Amino acid sequence: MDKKTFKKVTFIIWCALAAAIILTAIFAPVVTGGVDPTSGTLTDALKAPGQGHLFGTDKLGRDIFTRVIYGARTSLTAAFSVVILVFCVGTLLGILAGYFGGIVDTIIMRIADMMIAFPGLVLAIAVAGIMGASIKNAVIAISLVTWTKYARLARSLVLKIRNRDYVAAAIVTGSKTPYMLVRYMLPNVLPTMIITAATDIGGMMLELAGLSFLGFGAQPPTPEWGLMLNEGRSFMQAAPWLMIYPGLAIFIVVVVFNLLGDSLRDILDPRDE
Amino acid sequence: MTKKQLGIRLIQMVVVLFGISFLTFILTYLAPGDPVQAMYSATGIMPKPEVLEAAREELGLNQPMLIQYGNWLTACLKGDFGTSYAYHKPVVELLVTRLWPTLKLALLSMVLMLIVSIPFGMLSAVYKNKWIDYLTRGITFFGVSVPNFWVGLMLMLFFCVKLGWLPVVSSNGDFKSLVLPAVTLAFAMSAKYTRQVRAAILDELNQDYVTGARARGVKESNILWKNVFPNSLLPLITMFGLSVGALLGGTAVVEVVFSYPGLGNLAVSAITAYDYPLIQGYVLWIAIIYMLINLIVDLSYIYVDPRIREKR
Amino acid sequence: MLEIRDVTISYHGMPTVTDFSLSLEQGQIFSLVGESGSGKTTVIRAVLGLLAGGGKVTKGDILFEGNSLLGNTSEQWRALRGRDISMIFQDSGAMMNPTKRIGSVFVEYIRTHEKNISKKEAWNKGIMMLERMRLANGDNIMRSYPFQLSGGMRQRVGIALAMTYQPKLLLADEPTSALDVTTQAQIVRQMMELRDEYGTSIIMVTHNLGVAAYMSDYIVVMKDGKIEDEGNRDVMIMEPDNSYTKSLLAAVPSLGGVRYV
Amino acid sequence: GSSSSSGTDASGAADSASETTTSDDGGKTLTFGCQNYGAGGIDPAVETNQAWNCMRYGIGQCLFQFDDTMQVQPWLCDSYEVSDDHKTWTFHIREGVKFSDGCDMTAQSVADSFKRLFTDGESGSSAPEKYLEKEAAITADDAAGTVTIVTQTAYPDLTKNLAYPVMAIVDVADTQDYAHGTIGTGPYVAKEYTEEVGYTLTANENYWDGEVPYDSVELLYMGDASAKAMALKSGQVDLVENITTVSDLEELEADENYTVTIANGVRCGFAYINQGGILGNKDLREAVIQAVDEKTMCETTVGGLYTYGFSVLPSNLAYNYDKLSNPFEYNQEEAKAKLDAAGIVDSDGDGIRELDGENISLKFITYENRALSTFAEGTQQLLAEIGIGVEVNNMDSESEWNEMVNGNYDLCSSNWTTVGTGDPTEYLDNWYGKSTANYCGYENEEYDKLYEQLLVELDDAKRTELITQMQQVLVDDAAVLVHGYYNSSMISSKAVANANIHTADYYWLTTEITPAN
Amino acid sequence: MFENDEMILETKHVTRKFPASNNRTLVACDDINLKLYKGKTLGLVGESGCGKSTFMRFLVALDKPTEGKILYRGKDITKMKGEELRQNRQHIQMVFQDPSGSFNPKMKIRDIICEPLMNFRKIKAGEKDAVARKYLEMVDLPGEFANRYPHNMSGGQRQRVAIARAIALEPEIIVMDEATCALDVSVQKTIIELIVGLQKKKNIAIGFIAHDLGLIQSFAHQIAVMYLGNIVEILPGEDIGECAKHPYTQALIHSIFDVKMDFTKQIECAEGEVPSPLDVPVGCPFQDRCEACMEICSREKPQLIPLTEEHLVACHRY
Ligand SMILES: Nc1ncnc2c1ncn2[C@@H]1O[C@H](COP(=O)(O)OP(=O)(O)OP(=O)(O)O)[C@@H](O)[C@H]1O
Ligand SMILES: Nc1ncnc2c1ncn2[C@@H]1O[C@H](COP(=O)(O)OP(=O)(O)OP(=O)(O)O)[C@@H](O)[C@H]1O
Ligand SMILES: [Mg+2]
Ligand SMILES: [Mg+2]
Repeated sequence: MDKKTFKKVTFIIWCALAAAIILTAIFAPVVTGGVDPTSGTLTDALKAPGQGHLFGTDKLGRDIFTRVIYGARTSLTAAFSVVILVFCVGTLLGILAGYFGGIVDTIIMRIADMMIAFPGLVLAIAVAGIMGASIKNAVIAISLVTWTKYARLARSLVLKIRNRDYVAAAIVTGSKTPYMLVRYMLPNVLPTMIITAATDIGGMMLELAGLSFLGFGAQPPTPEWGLMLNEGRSFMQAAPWLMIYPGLAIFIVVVVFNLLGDSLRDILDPRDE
Repeated sequence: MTKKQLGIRLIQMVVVLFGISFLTFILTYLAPGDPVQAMYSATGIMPKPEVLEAAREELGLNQPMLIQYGNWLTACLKGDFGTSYAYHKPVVELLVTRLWPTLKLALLSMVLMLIVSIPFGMLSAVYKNKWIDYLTRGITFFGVSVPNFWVGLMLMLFFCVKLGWLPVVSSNGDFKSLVLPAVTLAFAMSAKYTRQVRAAILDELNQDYVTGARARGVKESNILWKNVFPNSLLPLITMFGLSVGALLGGTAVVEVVFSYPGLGNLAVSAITAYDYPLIQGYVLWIAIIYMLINLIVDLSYIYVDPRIREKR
Repeated sequence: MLEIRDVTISYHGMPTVTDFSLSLEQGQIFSLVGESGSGKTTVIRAVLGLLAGGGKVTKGDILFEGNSLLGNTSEQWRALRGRDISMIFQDSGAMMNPTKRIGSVFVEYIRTHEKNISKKEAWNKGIMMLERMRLANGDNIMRSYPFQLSGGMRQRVGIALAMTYQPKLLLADEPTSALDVTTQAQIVRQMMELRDEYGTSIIMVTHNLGVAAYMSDYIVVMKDGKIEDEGNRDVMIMEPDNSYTKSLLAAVPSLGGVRYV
Repeated sequence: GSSSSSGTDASGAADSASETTTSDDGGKTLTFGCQNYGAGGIDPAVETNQAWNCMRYGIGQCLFQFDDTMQVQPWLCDSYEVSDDHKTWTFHIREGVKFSDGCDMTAQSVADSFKRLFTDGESGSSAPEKYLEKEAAITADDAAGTVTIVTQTAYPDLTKNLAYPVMAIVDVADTQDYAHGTIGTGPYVAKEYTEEVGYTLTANENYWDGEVPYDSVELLYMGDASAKAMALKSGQVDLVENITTVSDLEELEADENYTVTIANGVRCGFAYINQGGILGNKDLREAVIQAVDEKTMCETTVGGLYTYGFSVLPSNLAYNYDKLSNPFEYNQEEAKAKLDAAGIVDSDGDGIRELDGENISLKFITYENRALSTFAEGTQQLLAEIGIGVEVNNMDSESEWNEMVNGNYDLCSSNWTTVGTGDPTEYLDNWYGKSTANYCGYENEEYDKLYEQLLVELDDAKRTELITQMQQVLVDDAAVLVHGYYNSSMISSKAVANANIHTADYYWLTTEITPAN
Repeated sequence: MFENDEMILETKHVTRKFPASNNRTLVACDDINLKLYKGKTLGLVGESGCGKSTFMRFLVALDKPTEGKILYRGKDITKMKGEELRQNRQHIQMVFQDPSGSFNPKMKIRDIICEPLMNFRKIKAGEKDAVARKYLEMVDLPGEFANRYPHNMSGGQRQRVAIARAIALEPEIIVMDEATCALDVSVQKTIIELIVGLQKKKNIAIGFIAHDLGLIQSFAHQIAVMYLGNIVEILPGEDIGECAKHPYTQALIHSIFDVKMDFTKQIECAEGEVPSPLDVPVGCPFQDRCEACMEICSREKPQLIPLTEEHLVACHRY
């Protein structure tokens, strides 16, 4: 197997795994056999894994397996929302800043500077603190900081080609500005941005879990991994399964998406052209 | 960097800080809840409407938003960030007492991170696609894929509870209590940074001057240590500066896990208590620290890199 | 002195240069010409054992003063490179650490080959070399960074570096193609003086036929990784019989030559 | 290991090894992990929590104290007289008591301390007037060593009120920093305070009642119960209060290296029901109470940390719990039927019932202590089963209090000492229509009438009768969501002896607690 | 000059200044007055960094001069904006130096060639293939190339595509910035032949930049020699070897390596280096390297003066 096919095969494998995760999340009710993640029998509290509860139960007798599976929904939805949001906003602003330069660039980049001077979590905490803790606000908060990264990246990619001859050629041949942005700048930045986005899904998931862990993200009884870890923390020793399974879930999902991003880079990397 | 550039840079910083202050102000201004009410109810009973009104009058909270912002800003410039609702103390005083523990934590974890990531990043780059590279990359992968609070808790379980070597609650902030939070923070960061070090060294190893040095017969070890490594420090310094932001944010989680008495912990409790002046103060402080560090990084970059320093 | 015997060079198993042979005597100047991608750089890099990513000599042998270079240990290579065989590049400036002063590059280089020399002595030796290459104000140059020098100066510093140990063989990979015509003339003149003064043999890679013709004793024309034509300069230029060589020569624009309008 | 019930001596002390923590300078040091209440302040005047801190940390003391049967015993006062109309009280101040700064505690300083409450504590939650009316005339006679208090209303037993932590005697003449440096007469002195970290307490050199067992106490705040357990196990602290994770507590009880003492619950865990909100609807309220399986929660979910009961007063107190009837026993089917009957139904099919066309979403505010948030989440889960939405808002105790005061809730977790003054009067004030402490907006004429009678009734038997009736009113009105009665605990390592939890949860650091050797 | 020919573009006192560090200014073009005639080629030679590209980019409005006017058929294109400018681009096209860098790597040759036509809605999407084939054949490439990507072609082929793109709009002027310098000599020759052929057929005016005097004199009608932002000599293309007067032009001529030269004769070359464009000396810009430098040269900047009608030189010796 030569290098290229090897890369493709690994990419397909990670894609399949990612798809499996996403499908699990979408078909959570099927996977868990219709168990409600937010209800349980109080008398079944803290049952160890086994005995009808694959991953055991938590303090309110809820099935951990069900909650972990449903947790994928919450985590993935939130992480994807962040990534899609920052991807769109960041790419757009970055391209505008890079292409037009001058005052547009200055304004956008100064705002970006401002946002980047807020360490991500700090702003997230501030937003959560002010607008109230919820997964939606956590998404907004993280997006508020993260778009700068995409804007900077898109801008730098645009700047790289902005002065290329082929861009000048396109202008000289009478291309209109929107056409330039869509046909030249966008395709140029997209691969790198997509790679970054794919890699970031894992990172965003970790950040969101961190916020939920602090109590600024998802609120009970939402099945969310960070929150579940927080709940399990009190039972760290007596009922370790409360921490092990959500932790494992985060780990697996983050690993899969990170590797997906990496192998996407391998096959998409513009440097190889 | 000439004095003029430095001046421009400082002005930019001020503009950005100005923006940040405005943003924090707006955020808290828009926040639900009435600060006066919050201030009073913190003491336990509901004051009469006249009292509230009088207090609003006194605090200037009846005025238009921009004037309020102006007042707040002038006070800030004078070093008065207001009084914490929850602690009934000047915000500055609270922040000052928490600053050093957080800096200590941040510094130690940075040192740990550097100690780990630079050698491993270099090994990984020099022995690219050898077993040591795969091993290092595997471990760093693990490092970036587990939540740091989870790592913290596991470390706590093992080193504090099982072995009893270190304190569970790091609230007194001595060295022993610093170790685990720092290790936890350093864990994920080292993983990230090792990858960056590897990339930077590889980048540098692909430069033409390496071929040049080889053509001159210069020893590989000299090429690596005297040329490639110092040069790859330049991009690494920048990344380092940027990672300080993540670090300052990351401290919050770890501080909470270990009950470490730092700024992050303070901020988290300020938020649960809707303590707006404290939140504002915290955000502004972190922004200032972050920007100062990045200014220093830029300055050092400019100092270290002759291409920028000596450009005529 | 240098003999390349039937060498095939491959990148990742793909033969790029095939059956290349060449034999060079003391004090000779050879030129390798041919269109880009024909394998010129590959050949001279192979001589110095510096083939880039995945390049390997898969057949034949390269002998330098009777000894095969292919089996050299890295120790032996180091002793050879920069001492008996030196190389200059298209942009010598890029071949120096951009964050080090020229002086440091010199000192590092000299101390690599002469273990017992002090920094000061190495520095002075560097100045001496620069001045021998007619670079006035050597001390000043030693204190500069590569990016502070103009292209021509950098190229001359590159030559000075390469000539420090009066190597028997100098490999030059398009040393003038990044330069302006006036500077190119200066560098060419200087390289020719090297042979006259030190008896250095030179292999020169260029795609400027004019330069090749002017400088060299012997010209090798390459095409698609093979030698297409070779011969003494005068034969090659005046009475070529290879059609490819002829077409190359015809294509060189010259003053007072063909006019299309 | 050993565990023991309230008051009785912890046998663990006997078998615990001879390990005394000594600090660097050779003195004995105790490390104590506890929850941070009232933002760490120790000023009895401003906030109830701070008053408790002051007493729990062994800094302040009152004229009287409660024993483990909640009977009043003399403390800083050695004898007293009361007039027949219960309006003139004369207290003889114990001689030889000194404040920790070395000043004598005189009758005058006691009087000043009381008077300060009314000036400094005016706007705070301490509400000193709950224990002693503002109009009372307080006079001191230093020569006789007496303080005389003349009240306008008759107090059944003022000594109980004066035993309440808010009434701690502090050195008004010399205290500079009430927030963190209140000077009292207790065995320990607040030396150093670090925000969110805790206190360094040192022995009071001038302590009047024998020797202080520890030279210093490191008091460390630990918010989270499992952190307390881990800190104890790791040896970081020797003593902690109230570990509220059952699993941890059970494990520690089983471990011979630790001593666990548990007090009979006089605390009641319950949720205020905000009458001003949607729960003003009585049918809904009843259904809510009926749908929540408090018994299982007490016994299983919080693992016996609470004793189940449906009235606001604990079943083990002498207030006729047995004679009360509970019309709203746990029964989800009945609850559903009741809602259906009241027209509170889920008409849009989203699984949540509507009231006045809007989905019911109760705001349940709670805080992470004594398993209260677990009750909240359990309630949320159980109410979901009958189609009532609950949004649980978990905050710190400060904010929760603020939200409660602002009336910004439907259900609000609380955990009260029911007989704070040896008597539930003050506690029952929470539902008295005219009370400033009535944060739930509950109003019931009958209840108010009974309460007003209680305030002036001096006869014990009649008082009990009134209290019984009042309990039944609250139960019938579905006025409170009672979880159960909390059993406080104190857990120590073998380095510490006699670390008992007292029934009245005001006394944590006492001179009883000594090094094991 | 070229009386019979129609002048279509004229630059008047075009100057371009770039702000540089330390409050200095870099004068990339200094008071340049040149004319382009219908169907004729203007060659611009000079050393690297002397301002050739900067000047040529003005003609296609990729940049604007800080001073001066550029009149295309009487209209000042430096004043044009927006749609007017875009419409004007139909008349002036450009071919870039690097054949690998002047195409969007993600576009097929067909789309590249048709892009200008599509931009001005001259053809419909359905006609693309036929049009692309037509133009490919015009530059001697097989029509099948329309389906290729630029990276599947050699440098010479790409440069042909670039020319095809430039002529697609039937412009009056094409600017070529070192359009052949990245190519091998044999390829260069065919490209030049192609250009000349097209010029004759379509009567296009060409502005051509080159380093190589030998190359430029082979097809330029008029040659302008530039040094440090200044035009030092303008002369007819034919007999540059004989009639070049300016010492810099002569130095350029002498530095040329040629296969027909006398190999025994030492090559002559101007000593020294081109000064940095930031430190252009007062007076004649070439004074430092000039063997015939006079006292006046360091004081006064020589103006372009006509020697003959078609030959102007800026040197105090004339
Ligand atoms: N590192 C490498 N890996 C794979 N192929 C290579 C590598 N370096 C060069 N080649 C290929 O080998 C061939 C010869 O390249 P080489 O650089 O020797 O040509 P050249 O004659 O020097 O060309 P130029 O005039 O452009 O410098 C080219 O086709 C090139 O693509
Ligand atoms: N955007 C710019 N900002 C600052 N300086 C510039 C800019 N563009 C060009 N210059 C400077 O203007 C001078 C002329 O540049 P130009 O590209 O026109 O030279 P050139 O004659 O085309 O050189 P070459 O033959 O290398 O292409 C150079 O010194 C260059 O550094
Ligand atoms: Mg080459
Ligand atoms: Mg140019």
